Amino acid sequence: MPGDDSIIDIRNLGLTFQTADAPVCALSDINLQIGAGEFVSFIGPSGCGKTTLMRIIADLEQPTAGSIKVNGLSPREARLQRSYGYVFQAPALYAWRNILRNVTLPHEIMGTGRSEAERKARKYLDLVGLTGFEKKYPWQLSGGMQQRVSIARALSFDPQLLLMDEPFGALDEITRDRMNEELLRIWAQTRKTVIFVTHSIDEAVLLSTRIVVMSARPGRIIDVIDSPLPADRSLDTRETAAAHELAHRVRQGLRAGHSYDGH
Amino acid sequence: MPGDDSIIDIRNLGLTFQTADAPVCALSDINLQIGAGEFVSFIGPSGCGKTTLMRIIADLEQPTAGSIKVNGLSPREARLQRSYGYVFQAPALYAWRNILRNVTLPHEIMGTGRSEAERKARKYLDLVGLTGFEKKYPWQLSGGMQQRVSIARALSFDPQLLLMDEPFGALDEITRDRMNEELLRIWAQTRKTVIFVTHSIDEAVLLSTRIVVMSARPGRIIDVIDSPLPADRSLDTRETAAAHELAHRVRQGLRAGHSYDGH
Amino acid sequence: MATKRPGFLSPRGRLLPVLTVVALIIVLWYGLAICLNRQQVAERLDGLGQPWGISDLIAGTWSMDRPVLPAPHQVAAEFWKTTAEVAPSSKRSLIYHAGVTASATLVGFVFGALLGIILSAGIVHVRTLDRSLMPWIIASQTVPILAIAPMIVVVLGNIGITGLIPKAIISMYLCFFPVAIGMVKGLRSPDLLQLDLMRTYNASAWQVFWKLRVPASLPFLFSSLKVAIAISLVGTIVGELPTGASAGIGARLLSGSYYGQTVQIWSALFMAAFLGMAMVYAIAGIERLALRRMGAQ
Amino acid sequence: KDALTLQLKWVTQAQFAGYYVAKDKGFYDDVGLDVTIKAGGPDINPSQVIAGGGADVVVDWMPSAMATREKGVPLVNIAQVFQTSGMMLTCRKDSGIKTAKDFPGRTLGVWFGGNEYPFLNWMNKLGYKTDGSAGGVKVLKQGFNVDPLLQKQADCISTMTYNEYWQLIEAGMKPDQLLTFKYEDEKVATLEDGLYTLEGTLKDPAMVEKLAKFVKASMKGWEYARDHQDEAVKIVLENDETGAQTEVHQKTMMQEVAKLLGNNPKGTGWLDETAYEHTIDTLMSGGSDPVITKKPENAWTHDVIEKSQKL
Amino acid sequence: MASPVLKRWLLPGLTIAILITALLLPVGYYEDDYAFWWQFPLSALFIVIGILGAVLGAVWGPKPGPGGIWAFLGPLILLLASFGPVLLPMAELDIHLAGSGIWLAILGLLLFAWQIMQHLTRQPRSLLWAILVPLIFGLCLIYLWQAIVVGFEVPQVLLPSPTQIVQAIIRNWPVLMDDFRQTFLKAVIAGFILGNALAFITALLVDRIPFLQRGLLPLGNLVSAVPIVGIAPIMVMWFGFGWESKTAVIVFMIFFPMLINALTGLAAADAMLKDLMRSYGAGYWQTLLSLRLPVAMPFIFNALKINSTLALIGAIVAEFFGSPIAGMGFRISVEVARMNVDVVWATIAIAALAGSIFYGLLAVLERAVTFWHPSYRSQ
Ligand SMILES: Nc1ncnc2c1ncn2[C@@H]1O[C@H](COP(=O)(O)OP(=O)(O)OP(=O)(O)O)[C@@H](O)[C@H]1O
Ligand SMILES: Nc1ncnc2c1ncn2[C@@H]1O[C@H](COP(=O)(O)OP(=O)(O)OP(=O)(O)O)[C@@H](O)[C@H]1O
Ligand SMILES: Cc1ncc(C[n+]2csc(CCO)c2C)c(N)n1
Ligand SMILES: [Mg+2]
Ligand SMILES: [Mg+2]
Repeated sequence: MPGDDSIIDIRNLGLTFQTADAPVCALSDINLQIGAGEFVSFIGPSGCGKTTLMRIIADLEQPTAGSIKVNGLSPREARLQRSYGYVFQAPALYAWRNILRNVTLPHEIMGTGRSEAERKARKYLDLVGLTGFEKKYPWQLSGGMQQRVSIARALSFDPQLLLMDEPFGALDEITRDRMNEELLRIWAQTRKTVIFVTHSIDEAVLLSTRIVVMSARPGRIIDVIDSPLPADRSLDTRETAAAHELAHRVRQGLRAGHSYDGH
Repeated sequence: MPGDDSIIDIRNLGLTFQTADAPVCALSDINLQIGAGEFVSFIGPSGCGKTTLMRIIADLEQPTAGSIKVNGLSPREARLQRSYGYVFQAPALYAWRNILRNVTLPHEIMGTGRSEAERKARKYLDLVGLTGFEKKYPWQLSGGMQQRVSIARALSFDPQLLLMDEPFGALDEITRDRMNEELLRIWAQTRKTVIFVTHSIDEAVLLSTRIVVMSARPGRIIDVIDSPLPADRSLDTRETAAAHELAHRVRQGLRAGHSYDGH
Repeated sequence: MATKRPGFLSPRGRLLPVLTVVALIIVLWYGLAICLNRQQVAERLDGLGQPWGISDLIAGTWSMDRPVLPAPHQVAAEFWKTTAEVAPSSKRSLIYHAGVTASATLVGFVFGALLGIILSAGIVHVRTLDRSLMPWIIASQTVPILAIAPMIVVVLGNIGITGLIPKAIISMYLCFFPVAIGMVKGLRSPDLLQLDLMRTYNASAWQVFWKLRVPASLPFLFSSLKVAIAISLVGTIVGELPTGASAGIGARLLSGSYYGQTVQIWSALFMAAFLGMAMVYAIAGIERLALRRMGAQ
Repeated sequence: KDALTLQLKWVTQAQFAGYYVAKDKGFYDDVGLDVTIKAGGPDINPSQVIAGGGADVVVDWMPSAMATREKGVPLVNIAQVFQTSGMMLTCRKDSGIKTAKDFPGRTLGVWFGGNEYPFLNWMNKLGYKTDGSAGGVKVLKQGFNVDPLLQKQADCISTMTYNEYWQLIEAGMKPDQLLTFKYEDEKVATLEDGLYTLEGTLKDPAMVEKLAKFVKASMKGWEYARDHQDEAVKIVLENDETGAQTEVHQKTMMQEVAKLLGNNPKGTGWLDETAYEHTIDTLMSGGSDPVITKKPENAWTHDVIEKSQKL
Repeated sequence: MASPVLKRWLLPGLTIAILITALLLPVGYYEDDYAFWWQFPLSALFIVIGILGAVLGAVWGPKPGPGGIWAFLGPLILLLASFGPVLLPMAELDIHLAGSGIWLAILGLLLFAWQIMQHLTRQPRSLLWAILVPLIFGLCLIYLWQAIVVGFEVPQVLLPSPTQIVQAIIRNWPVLMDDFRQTFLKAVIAGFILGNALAFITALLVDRIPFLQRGLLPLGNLVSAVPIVGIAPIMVMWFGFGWESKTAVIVFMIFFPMLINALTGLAAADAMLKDLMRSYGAGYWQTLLSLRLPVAMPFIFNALKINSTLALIGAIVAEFFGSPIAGMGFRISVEVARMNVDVVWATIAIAALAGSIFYGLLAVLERAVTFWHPSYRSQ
């Protein structure tokens, strides 16, 4: 477990949305440290604040309580250093750019040369299985394909911190497995810090070094589970006993988290 | 297997999209009959044409080849008889209506009395675990919550034919299980015809009376599997041997379908 | 998100409906001409002291020198006479006057559109400007331009600026407004997620502007440009009124009106209308090109 | 050559023939002047132009010039081109109006924009209210043309002897269908087209010299126009940038305008002091709302025209 | 990028430096010699107050905090300081070229005002600040106008000063109100309602009937390009001199903006939302009411706002072409010719005020109706 070298350091964090009727307490009393090179998955009931927490980390939302440091800096400063690659829960593609140019967008902004940008974009589009669709526009793609474009876009510019909000939710099992493998490979190669939201316990187990289980309303962390699985993994790792046991523990936590909100 | 009483009768159906560069052949040579009261799941790689097929059934897209009959009528006529309840892949909520009024929308259109509409809306909102959010606006909800609103909306007005495009994709496992149970219960009670797209093999196995496996580019049906599982099911049905075997067969089909598009 | 244009500009199968509507309008017009001119013709016929019938009346209403409403063929004849039968460089040619008006309109439009875009960019980016400037932009448009048009012409004339510039300034004053308002809306139209994406890249305001706000605002831009160029033309013509006897469609309207030359007024009006339509279509054409390049649905 | 700018009160038409003739026939060149003639229009107020420095000399009517003078723009009349007024009120006979006594309750079209003063004085003299109250006359702000009369929207409208009256005739009305009230006859006439400049300009002897040259050439132009009307009309038409004026109309206008030049024994353009006094009296007798409240001082001078006659 | 410290102090520093420099420079020419601030101690005192204010503002201003006393104190000090240059011309100085001190002081005060506006903009949203910020901005414009007109002795007939305009408003209040009733309450309101309603109904028809869409719209473009100055005389000819002809002109003028915007709006609904309606087998009117109208609302309000200003201009302009002897357009054209330019501007000021309030009401309504639109949500 990370000590001082933690890349993300969240203390007593809370966020309450002011809405027209009653305020919504989305997050409450969150404490978490994430070390460099970790792969942390968040799992929890729908509406428990996973997206909100990610948004706070990426400086897209301001906490109303507590503090957060990214790399020792405020999220804002980290954002100014272009540390984040964010895959949103929805694809967020630009309707007036074709697929290729959607992926080269971050490169344009960060000033990568055009040919280099295109090379990388093509490489990652191929990785997500979308070669041949470079010239299409977003509305000509299926939901899963759009989400894959968004993944290629986030991976392609090699950010220090990868924030992925249910990136594989709209994919079929096989494609998803393939994506999981690629992500494992990329992570193994680069040891980027990845923060990952998923609803699939198997996926969380397969990918993570740590799994954070959350409960709903107000969103709280109810369990943080260190993965006992070896660093070197493949899809088959899921079938090991250790993995099964881990999955069981996550499921228990999830169930506990659910029981919070009286359903 | 249904004979003449089939509620949906698809013959040699095909659809090719004309795009600025090359035409995209989304569906090719689809043949399928679906009987009244069946629960048919479609499963297949991302981009294989599942959404497109659903859209054709609901008269939102016109096939370029073949024919389709719904209840012996054209999809258009069936639509005008208000036979469809469609849950889109994305939530498709109206930003200017609060949650409750998003759910009462179909009732307003079909002329249900106001109090009756609200009663139903509240009932189904409760069913999807969103009591207390009636007065919120769509952008104040998490992705999964929005999708649940959309599900409540489709269920609440009791359509003859339920078309659901990855309705539970954005939900966590527990919520998803609960939704699955509810859907099973509703289906057992009403014996509605349900057409269902999912990426989860387990989900398809649990819910369906028939599973259609598709392959990508061009989208084809490569396998239609009748479920041997009993009509009376619960979540535990997934753990039976029959279910495991069925899941295995679907997985095989899916894998075969994937191998079509040279990845 | 990108708004779909109504398909009315597509050339496909437009001729028949247009001709039908035009035919309808012409029939109505002849009828209206009878109604409006009837009284004067009847008086004149009475004055002649001979018995007259309905056909005399109708013929009379369609051939008056100074009708209340000239008949279409009279306008067409005048239009033909002043466009085809005189050299385009002659002062009696409507084409010459249209040219004078068009040049001032275009200059005013270009500067007005630029001003509108710059103002909207400022308003969207500088919050203080949004709060402080916006109400005054609106107030500026409630100043009746014709009231200050002579003052502008006079004041500028005093410092030696005459001819095209004063007119262009008036037209600019009128047309920057729809562009500014439309573009403020347009530049603010990207949804939150798209803006958030840019934020995660730490894109500069400049980059967000060019890569997100501007493309997202193009549908708004073009619809306001179409309104703006029509208004710009009106502005120029208004600017031509106080300068009185100079050239341009406005001067033509004025003198026609002053001497009761109804037929001349109507043909000048038609010229103005054709000019305006040509300009609106030019913008619609550019819009189509631009939106196609952006892969619109 | 010395440059000089003249601002007209209205659009290019035979009303201003003298200046165009002088320019075209080279009379201005002869006296060493380079004159720019700026046409006016409905919203060009010559006094405002001269106050802003946009012209050296303007053609204006005395009521508005004197009103402007009270507003602090020190206009001075240096020549009075039209000796008599051409303004009248023209009524339809079929409206039933026979004399001025029939006006109450009628709708009368009036030009505003500085041209309404003589009318208001007249009504004041007759004791008719113009503010729309009962027992008074109903006043319309008459626009550019004679349509209100043609379409019976008004019972009477303002016309000029040289212009609108003939437009009515051209529009098909017969003279015997019309009844005219000349302001001259009603004794409420005021002086019309005259040349005005700023007091400050006259303090400079060199400028006075220049103006004298200008007046000389202009009067020569007027006399030429009076004597060669067809040629003058042609010149006017050539100078009309709108290309909308018709020859027929301008010829009639030229004829009528020539009459207004009068034949003052002291020469064309000489301001007659009694006519001036009469105008001022009329303007000051405006009842509750006189055009000017105090007698103007030094509002005219004969210096320039005298000098011009000595050149 | 500039360091934050530089960024923080640049503007305040500049302001203070300019104001102090201004104090050392001559303020005008008096009896053949330069005059300086210290010869006018009262004016100088006000400027010194301004400098102190700018210093205080530099220290307190940027500090966050709801309201903050600086939000109230700042405008107050600004108001006081602005008296400095205003008092000077009363001493019958010749300012316009010699008064570099006065012009520099005005520049400094404007910069100071900008900072106060910036500070107020950062305050939490409330009606007070929403009004105060544009108010200060407007006062600055008016102040500058006054300074230039007085300082450069611009003749009243070209451009009266704001104080003269205010005097004219007070002097002519009853007349101006009559004009307002005639033009705004009769012609503008009627024309605005009628024109927008007609255009909207036409948009519905055109949207509904493809034949019209193809037949009428190209002609709509044609008609829209007809200038009002051509239409106005004709309308006066047809509808008489009263307000009815003005209403007709307004209808004509605002028709096109509403038509185009309404059509764009009606076509703007998201494809998936339209599909949802289709899947319910919703009829035309149901889709219209539940989906297309709400989506069209931002566009419709866009047109309404543009039209609110066009309507006023249209009515005023139309009155130039014939009117009874009341009305704002009548007043303007008549008083221009009478060289009562102050009355002209008084009328313009009233027109601008009425138009702005009209627009403001529409904006408030828009916010209430289209609260869900991202352009409001983001703030
Ligand atoms: N802009 C907002 N205004 C008000 N409430 C909000 C807003 N955004 C989110 N919320 C509320 O905050 C809570 C957490 O939302 P969040 O999107 O973080 O959930 P999540 O864990 O990502 O859920 P899911 O798995 O469904 O995406 C929800 O109850 C939601 O209603
Ligand atoms: N409007 C369109 N124009 C052109 N091509 C389209 C269009 N809509 C879909 N397609 C293409 O049709 C194919 C099938 O798309 P569809 O949305 O039906 O896939 P899907 O099976 O629903 O995939 P997913 O599971 O990712 O949602 C894809 O290759 C897509 O690119
Ligand atoms: C709007 C308008 N105002 C005044 C007149 C009156 N008028 C007739 S001739 C002439 C020129 C001056 O000598 C003038 C002012 C008009 N016809 N139209
Ligand atoms: Mg989420
Ligand atoms: Mg799909």
